[in-house]
Amino acid sequence: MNRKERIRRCIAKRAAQELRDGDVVNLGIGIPTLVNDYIPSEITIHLHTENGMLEVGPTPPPDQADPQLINASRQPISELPGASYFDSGLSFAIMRGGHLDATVIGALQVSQTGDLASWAIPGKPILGVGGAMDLVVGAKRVIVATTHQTKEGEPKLLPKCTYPLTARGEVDVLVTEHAVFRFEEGKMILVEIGDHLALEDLKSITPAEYEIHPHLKVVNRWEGLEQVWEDPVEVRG
Amino acid sequence: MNRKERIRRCIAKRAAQELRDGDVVNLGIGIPTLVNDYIPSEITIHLHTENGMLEVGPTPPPDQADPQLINASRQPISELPGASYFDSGLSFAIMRGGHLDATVIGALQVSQTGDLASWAIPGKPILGVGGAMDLVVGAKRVIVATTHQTKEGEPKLLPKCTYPLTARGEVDVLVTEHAVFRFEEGKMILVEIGDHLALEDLKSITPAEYEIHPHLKVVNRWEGLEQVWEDPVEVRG
Amino acid sequence: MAAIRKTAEEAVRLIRSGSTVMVGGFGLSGAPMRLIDALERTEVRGLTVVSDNIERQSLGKWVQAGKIKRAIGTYFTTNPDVVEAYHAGQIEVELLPQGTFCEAIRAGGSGIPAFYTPTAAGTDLDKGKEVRYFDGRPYVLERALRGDVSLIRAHKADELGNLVYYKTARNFNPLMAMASDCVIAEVDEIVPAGSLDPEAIVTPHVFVDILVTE
Amino acid sequence: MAAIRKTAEEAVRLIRSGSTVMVGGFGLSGAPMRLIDALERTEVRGLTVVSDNIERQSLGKWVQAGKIKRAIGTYFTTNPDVVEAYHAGQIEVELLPQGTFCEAIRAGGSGIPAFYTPTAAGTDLDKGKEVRYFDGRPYVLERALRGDVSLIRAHKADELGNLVYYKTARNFNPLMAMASDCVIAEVDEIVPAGSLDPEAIVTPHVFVDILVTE
Repeated sequence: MNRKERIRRCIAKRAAQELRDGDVVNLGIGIPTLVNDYIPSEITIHLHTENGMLEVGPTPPPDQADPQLINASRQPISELPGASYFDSGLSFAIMRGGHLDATVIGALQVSQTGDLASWAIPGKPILGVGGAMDLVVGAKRVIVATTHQTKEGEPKLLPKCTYPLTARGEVDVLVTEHAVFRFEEGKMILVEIGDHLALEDLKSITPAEYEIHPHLKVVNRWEGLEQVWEDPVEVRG
Repeated sequence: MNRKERIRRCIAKRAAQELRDGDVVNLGIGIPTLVNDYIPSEITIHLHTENGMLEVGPTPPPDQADPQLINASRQPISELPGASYFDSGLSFAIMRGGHLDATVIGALQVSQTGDLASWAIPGKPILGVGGAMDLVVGAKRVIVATTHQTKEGEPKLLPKCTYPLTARGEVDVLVTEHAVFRFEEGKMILVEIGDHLALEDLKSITPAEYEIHPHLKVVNRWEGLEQVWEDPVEVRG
Repeated sequence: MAAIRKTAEEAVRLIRSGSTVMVGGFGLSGAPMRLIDALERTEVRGLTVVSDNIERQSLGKWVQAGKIKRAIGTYFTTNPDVVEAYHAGQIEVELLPQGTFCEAIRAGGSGIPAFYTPTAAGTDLDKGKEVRYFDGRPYVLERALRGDVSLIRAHKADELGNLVYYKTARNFNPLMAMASDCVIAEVDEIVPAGSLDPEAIVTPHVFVDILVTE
Repeated sequence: MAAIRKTAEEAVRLIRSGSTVMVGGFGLSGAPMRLIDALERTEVRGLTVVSDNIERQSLGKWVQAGKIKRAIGTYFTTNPDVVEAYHAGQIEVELLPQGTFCEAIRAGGSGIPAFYTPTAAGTDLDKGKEVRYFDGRPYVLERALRGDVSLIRAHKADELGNLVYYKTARNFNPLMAMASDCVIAEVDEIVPAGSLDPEAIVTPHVFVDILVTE
């Protein structure tokens, strides 16, 4: 597992802990897809995919993959007992109508007021919005799972998004490799920080303004995952 | 068969001739329900009922009636091969979305511009509108099947409806025991008259203004049904 | 959340006086009779009922028991008690064309707050509503309907709460399953997860909170 | 009208240059490949295509053949040919959020000319659209989508044209079956009327005009 993959898995593992027993959940493309590997064993979640299925099962072995049975990331999936199929109209009625307990979704940028930008970068030839807007506007809890910075080391957590928005003020929880933030009444609150970096280090890579929760947790974010660096400075790069 | 029933069947039989092979049709309550008994044997029609079924079959024998399998008139029905069940939402999408080839529906009043009043009488304790408005607004052809006058001998075919409307300008064909009218470009046109009454007799019981089609048909409306009167004067009573 | 099982009596205890309750069924076909009877035996009052009709033998019992403050539906004429209670000022009535009624419930369950429909434009039922022209034709703006609780009837449920229906008893039930905060489904039978055909499930379990059998 | 049978070649002859064509499928799952290929071999041009996406191996062939004037969908980024044709001014693109796309098609098939949705309010995709507040929250007015012809893919049809689908290949197909003047369904198999479970039919035959198999 390379460093990038370890970071992705660290984020996915922590995001999985935000889910609750019995939740019906839609996992977005990218890091959120990995969340399924880290669902705590004591809870059951029910996976929805927006192309029209509930009770999505694990990725099948390649020789059992059915090109007609795929998830929204277009990867082969399997069906669990109690699975159901429905058209995309009912699927988005589930999403937009507030019937999903949670969604875990990626981000390009998140603002301190809970705005999310996840579908377009100005100047890049992006011709797609997909289902993200409906997911974020409809799910009861929106859990963003993203690296703290871009590949180029640019900040993603900003006072205001500069990229086109997916939705305004809908983010409830934001999980990165360094920290966990909650959004309450328009405010961004740091509730957990990795013990691999100091509060000032976090501040220096987080232009968004946030409060620090009085019961801030300091945790080893890499427990169960191979440690990927010693020096928090490397984190910033 | 009493006189009233013979008149109802005369109307139903003529309305049935307006249907075309392959039509998907919804039959309203009352006289329209009888239309099913007079479908010409050379054509097949597909019956829809708005409480959620296509390919409605004939009334079952009483000992096979299933109280959960009913039509919109709440009468027991049966299912034909190729029947399907759906929720009321899809059923009304079929109706309002223009997917029914025709509906046959009753009337309290019809105006010369094709307005229909069929659900309420001022001053009477009517607390129901049901599915008629959606049927009439959505079906490709609206065939009204009604007695020419009320039980009390009041005219039903009027310059303007005085009862609350079901829909404006949606009637395509109007079948009574005396005549058949078509509505084209806002005009009411007499296309067929029974040979049991004269044009003046019809005029005298029809306050609506109508044109007479250049190829007006004069027909025996009672063929195959027992003749119910000799004197057209009785018709008016 | 997978659905949980309760008795009819336990289930209706979730309904508070003053709630909006959606009730499935067209006539007696597809009406959740056990739940209707169980609620009749409670002290709940002042309900807003969203139901196509109010048959004497089913929801009419709530009228008799003075539980209904307001009724939203399409056809109440079949029950003289409702007509009488309306004229006596005991029940408010809101009549919608049946297609609008369906669409408003589906919208309520689908996150759509309002929609335009051609139905009722130019009739008495567009009174007080916005009428707007699209492509030269008039349409009425209708608002979504939602309930606090839906009482529905299905044929079979699996353990998770997936539902299939029986013939024309399906009617409004799948729509009402989408449109309330709490959905209570009365079913004939509960079968193990995996025993219903995944292609034939009409109501996925995400919509269903409580299952009631005998 | 019960559906009639045609070959793919006969069926696509109904499509005229300049038409609006809805095409089912999410990626390659549920895409009507035989119909797509048959249309590629015609001289038809100037199409408006309503499709969630335009995969290189399916509708992308129409892009290559210069048949598409305008594309309405949700996610075209997966095909660089579309992105290139867009930037070269060869194809107009209208992007909708996927839920809005679905709802607009369903509305088009259901006689609903327009509806409000919370999705995209306050984003770039509400530009030029009416935004209206209901109960203090902003919603975007979206218009229905309709096609001249829908090309859809189902699993089995009965002789009348009733359709059932296969797993996630269902996706947009049942919606598009409602929303065009002419609906052409490519199916794996046609079975006698009465051999599909009436409770499991997803698309009643009233929506289907033409069936295409091998």
